[in-house]
Amino acid sequence: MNKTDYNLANKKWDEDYFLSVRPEVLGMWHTGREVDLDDAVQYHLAMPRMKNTGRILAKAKEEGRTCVAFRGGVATKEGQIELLQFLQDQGADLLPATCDSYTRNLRFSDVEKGIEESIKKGYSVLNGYPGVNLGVAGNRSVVESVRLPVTCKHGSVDGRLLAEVTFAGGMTDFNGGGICFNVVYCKDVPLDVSLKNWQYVDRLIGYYAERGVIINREESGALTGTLVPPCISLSIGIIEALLAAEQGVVSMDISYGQGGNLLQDIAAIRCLNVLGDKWLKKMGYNDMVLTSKFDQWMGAFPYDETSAYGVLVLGAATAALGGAQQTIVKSPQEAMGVPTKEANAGGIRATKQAIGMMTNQKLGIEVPGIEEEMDLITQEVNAIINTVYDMGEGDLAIGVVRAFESGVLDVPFAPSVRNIGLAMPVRDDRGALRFLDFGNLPIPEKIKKIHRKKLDARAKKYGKPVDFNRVVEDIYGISKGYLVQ
Amino acid sequence: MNKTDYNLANKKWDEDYFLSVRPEVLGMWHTGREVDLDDAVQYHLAMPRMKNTGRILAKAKEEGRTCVAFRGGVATKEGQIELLQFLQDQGADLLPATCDSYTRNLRFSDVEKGIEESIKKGYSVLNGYPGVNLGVAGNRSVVESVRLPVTCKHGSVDGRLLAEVTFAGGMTDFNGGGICFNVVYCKDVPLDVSLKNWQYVDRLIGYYAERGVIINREESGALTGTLVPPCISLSIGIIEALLAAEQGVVSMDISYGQGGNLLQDIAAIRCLNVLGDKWLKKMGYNDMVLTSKFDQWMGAFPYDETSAYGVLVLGAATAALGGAQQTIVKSPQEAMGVPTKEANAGGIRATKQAIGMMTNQKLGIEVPGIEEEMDLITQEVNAIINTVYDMGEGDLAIGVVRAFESGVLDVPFAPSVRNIGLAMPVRDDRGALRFLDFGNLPIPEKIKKIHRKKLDARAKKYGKPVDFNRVVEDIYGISKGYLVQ
Amino acid sequence: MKKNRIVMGVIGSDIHVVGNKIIHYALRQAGYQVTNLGIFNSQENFINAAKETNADAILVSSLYGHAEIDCEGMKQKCVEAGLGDVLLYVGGNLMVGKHSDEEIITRFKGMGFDRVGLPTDMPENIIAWLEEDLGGKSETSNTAD
Amino acid sequence: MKKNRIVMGVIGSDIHVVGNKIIHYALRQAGYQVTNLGIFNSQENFINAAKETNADAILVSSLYGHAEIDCEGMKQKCVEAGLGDVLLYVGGNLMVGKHSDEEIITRFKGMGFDRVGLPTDMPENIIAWLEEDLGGKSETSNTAD
Ligand code: B12
Ligand code: B12
Repeated sequence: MNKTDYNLANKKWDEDYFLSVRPEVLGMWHTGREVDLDDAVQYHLAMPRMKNTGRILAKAKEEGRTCVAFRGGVATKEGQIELLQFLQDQGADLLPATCDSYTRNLRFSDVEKGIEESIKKGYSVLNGYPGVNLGVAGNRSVVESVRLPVTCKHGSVDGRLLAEVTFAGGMTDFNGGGICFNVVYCKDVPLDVSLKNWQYVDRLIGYYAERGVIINREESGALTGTLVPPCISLSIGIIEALLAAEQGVVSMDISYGQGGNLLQDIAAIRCLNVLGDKWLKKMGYNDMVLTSKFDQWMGAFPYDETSAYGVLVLGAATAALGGAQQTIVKSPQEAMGVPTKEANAGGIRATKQAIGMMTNQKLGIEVPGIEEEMDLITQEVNAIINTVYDMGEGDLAIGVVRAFESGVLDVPFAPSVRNIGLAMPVRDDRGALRFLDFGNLPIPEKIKKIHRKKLDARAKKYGKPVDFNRVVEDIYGISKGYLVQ
Repeated sequence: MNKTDYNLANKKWDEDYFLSVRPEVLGMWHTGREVDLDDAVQYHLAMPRMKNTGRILAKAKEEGRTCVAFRGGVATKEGQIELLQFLQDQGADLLPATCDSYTRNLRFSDVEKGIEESIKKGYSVLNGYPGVNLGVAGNRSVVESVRLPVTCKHGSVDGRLLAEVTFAGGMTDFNGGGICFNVVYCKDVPLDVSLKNWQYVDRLIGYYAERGVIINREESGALTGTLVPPCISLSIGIIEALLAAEQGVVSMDISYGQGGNLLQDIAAIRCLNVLGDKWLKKMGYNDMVLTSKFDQWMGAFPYDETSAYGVLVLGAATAALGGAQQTIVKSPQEAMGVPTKEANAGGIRATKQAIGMMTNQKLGIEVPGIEEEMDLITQEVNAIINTVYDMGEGDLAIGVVRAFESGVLDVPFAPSVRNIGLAMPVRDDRGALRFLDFGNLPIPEKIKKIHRKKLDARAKKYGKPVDFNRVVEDIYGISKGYLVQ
Repeated sequence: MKKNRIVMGVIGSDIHVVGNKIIHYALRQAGYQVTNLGIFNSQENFINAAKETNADAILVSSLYGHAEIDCEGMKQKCVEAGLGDVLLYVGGNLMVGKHSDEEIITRFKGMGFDRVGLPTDMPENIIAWLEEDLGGKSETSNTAD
Repeated sequence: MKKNRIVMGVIGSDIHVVGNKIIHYALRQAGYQVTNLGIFNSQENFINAAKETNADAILVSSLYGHAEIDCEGMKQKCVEAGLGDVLLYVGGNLMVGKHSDEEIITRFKGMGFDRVGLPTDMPENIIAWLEEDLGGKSETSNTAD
């Protein structure tokens, strides 16, 4: 939304206003003209009831099951179909169409060249799926080729056209958010711009919802994937859910990425549902079905494929023990480059095995270590979200903009200059993620003390001062075969 | 020991008696004549101090570290050296020489043919390492080719000559036991025969110990590897430790095989050390350093290699979380056949990764579920061992013979007709191993009730009666991707 | 008379008995009359038991990797003993190391076995083979054996 | 004057910045004067910054898989801008999919890069390369930059 008179506020867009903005969005590339909302609604209503991400996740929540999903996208329709059919057969529960970087950056004519070249060369020169350029019909032919629902994954700060085209194309899930896809995927985009873009996407989903079509919003709480402590992921995830709920989104999953400490990770997964539901209710959003997603380790992976299985199987087990509704699988080739479909299949099968063995063994608050972590996370997240509301004088969207300016929201290792970058994470003696520096995060003093105590324990146990050198070590740790040393 | 006037009793053999039996043992195959105990003691004393399994395990216990070991043996010296050097480089902490089935059955002339044919054909036609036939010098050249200590693994009910030759050959660890290697590896050998054979082995180790040479005894508590509940493994392991201690063994590890339920497995690992130490002390054996070993899932594996990683990585994580001093790695090719050395390396590297990430996160009695399981295991094991002592009127060895006759000791799925085979295990609602039928195990009634309650919970949860059909399902479960269904 | 008499067991110095016990249980449930020799059997054990019980099929298990050696010439011995018409099955982990399914099946069919079972073969499908090869589904009975 | 002026950054539409931050930290600790352009840089950004700061080396990072496209012709542009003598390094996950290390290194050396870093290359060894190529170890200082 480049020029608009609508000022940022956390308030549901009038349908009229929303419809008045659409033509500009649909005009960004010629495939936008193919989108007809009435037809799209009818198309979705005619799809099999359970070929819907939101419904599958809601059912998983009911049954205590963990669905297996992955990332993957290639430049051609045929290639994507082949990939998805193959991995559907390998046991995936949810399918992706992960978009390429040009699509993310709205460089649709470059995409066009990429598609042509990919067809000519016989392999994908794009690093993902060109969701916009394939148009409504193209997306539908992908969606129709498989039994399972398809999620549009990307990292675009402006996913408006992508949402329009892929929803009309039959996809039932869209990932990202105005916060996570700004600070993690941009260099210098103002927060209000990205938040407005996502209000559009959320309002579009709300429009479908009002007509009986559930499109799920998948938030990306793993963020930079690099030592992100639970309170950061959860605060942002819950805020994105609150913002989405306001625009009428009724199905959403928020997420957290494997940190490596089992009890902390389980606590974080448990808090996704518990805290998220609490905040939605507190703010009066009673219609949203909130589910939880757990990303297998998103940071640097070991280069060796079998060691990589070590990492991702632990992630799978954690997801099941914590009762996440979904886990996003890494492949054994994560450290090397975009995985082959066989490598993705390996990740899926190993994950299915671990989930199958762990799903009846859920752990929760009855474990003292998990209870303690849940308590810490709850206090931290509440402190952060309350401060954000305060800064916005009750308006959450405005609060977010101000919170990033001041560092009340702060994502470690984010590339954006809009992110203050003062908070610095590091592992404690058991490998749990704490803060070396809290920056301006509004964490209560008594909790800061607990973090410091745990870092002292690390310093004592390993005989090395806990300073920035430990942060560097921790960034590499898992890729070298350890959590904390 | 086929003919002897020495009646079975749990009493340390006089050195004279021991030495008088030796010639018969050494005469079983010509390489026995190469064994010279004085020379062997000198050879061991000259070896690097830490090239010793017992010392490495004792250090691991002190440091809270989990060593990685595996199984592997081929028909030729050169082949074995290549295997061990390769896997030493891949990160193993302890090395094996797993013997072939002919060696186990004392068919040394068949072994001779097997070695010749293996050399001729260029691949191993024996399913293991011919420890006896290679002689003292042969074993020494294997031991000297590597940096790490070597364990002689086998499944022989009469490992006396094998022990003599491999100890003189420089190996510092010997696995098995008079109970575990009888009922699991024989069809019809009387318990007193196998117990006497192992008294010989233990007395030989004691002889070395008296001269300052530590040879470790590694018990095989995973037994049939198929749904063996902790109380069976632990009772037998602790009894074998008590019997070994009597003959002068000062370093021993007892073991338990992954069952699949995380909390039960951790509880079992914890109990290995805690209960084992308690019984040794109680019976007045204060010199033994007891360590714990955790076998990765010993039952049927998934055929698919990546799913197999799922199973073995969970095993690795469990070993580290439970604080076992050693884990025995499975390979991703377990279900197919004897693994290639690359497959073994894969298992080792994935295991190292998982241990590296979990080693600082140990869980124990502070977790209520673990405490409850430890309590159950403790009561069950104490009941069994006390009954065995009672049956032997204070003599443990005699107690063991009578306990097997009556089913007070009973190993599920054992092939031996000397094992009564009435106790039948099955999983509960969380996949923990319980008894469908206790047979004649002397388990207190109040504990039997707890088992039954947990099986009722399974029946209710899955809507299927818990009967022998569930046992069959559970045998296949992990190989098909689940623990309990 | 229905063809439902089975002799089964594990051959050689092999102690793997779990599959043996499970197949035994399933066959019994499916109404077969089973003579289970357990572990540690020679070819002669199987042949003698088959003669004594007038068996319709012999089921040989081998898991430990020595099946090729242990089963060599077994079909011929059966023929010599007048058991040429008795079905001869083998199954388990038949070869040392990783081999393709086809390779294993071809090898053992070549040795005269009518059916070759792999670790992925469930009792149900072994029974289905028997029913196919012995002609007609046998009545289910829990009292047999 | 010691050769220790570095221009570094991530090229193209790539947002992977962790390696960039870590290398920056290590270079600074090792006494280099670093101009870090962050993410989203064109070839021109690097060249202009190198001219302005009179840089001794340019370190280009690319992780997201488009390095071949993004780096095409960069060496030539450097030469044209009179920076033919400035060291030119590239590193990261340089190609889409799984390729052998040699293949990647050969490909990018062929494009005129003096050193090609892989994800397994640690900051220490990048610094070792710089010291070798720039001649002589630079003094350690924490105040530089
Ligand atoms: C459990 C097990 C053990 C237990 C056995 C306990 C017992 N009492 O049975 C223990 C731990 C004691 C053990 C010991 C050994 N084992 Co073991 N073991 C296994 C394991 C993990 C599972 C076997 C099992 O119980 N499967 C479940 C049952 C239900 O299935 P099954 O036996 O395969 O039977 C099914 C099919 O094969 C088929 N089938 C079987 N028989 C028949 C017959 C017919 C006619 C037909 C049609 C079908 C059929 O149908 C059955 C039902 O579905 C396998 C590997 C695997 N599969 O995962 C290794 C395995 C069989 N063992 C192996 C080896 C080498 C050994 C040892 C020699 C070495 C050692 N570790 O010490 C010793 C054996 C010593 C000896 N003299 O035999 C190897 C064999 C190698 C090979 N063939 O190339 C395997 C494959 C493991 C490996 N990859 O190395 N083992
Ligand atoms: C963390 C991560 C992310 C984070 C990035 C957070 C951030 N702010 O940086 C998030 C989750 C946001 C992310 C997003 C994406 N990622 Co990413 N990511 C990774 C991951 C897991 C680790 C990267 C990392 O931080 N490593 C740790 C740092 C310290 O090491 P490094 O960056 O490699 O740098 C070292 C070396 O490479 C070398 N080096 C680096 N630069 C230079 C320069 C010179 C001159 C020299 C000599 C050496 C050198 O030295 C450094 C220090 O040791 C890698 C896979 C892996 N390696 O395990 C994938 C990976 C790089 N990502 C990948 C992809 C495809 C993406 C996405 C396009 C797709 C997606 N998942 O949405 C988006 C990117 C969108 C975009 N426009 O760029 C691919 C790249 C594919 C390829 N090259 O073929 C990888 C390889 C994963 C994979 N297998 O698919 N990613």
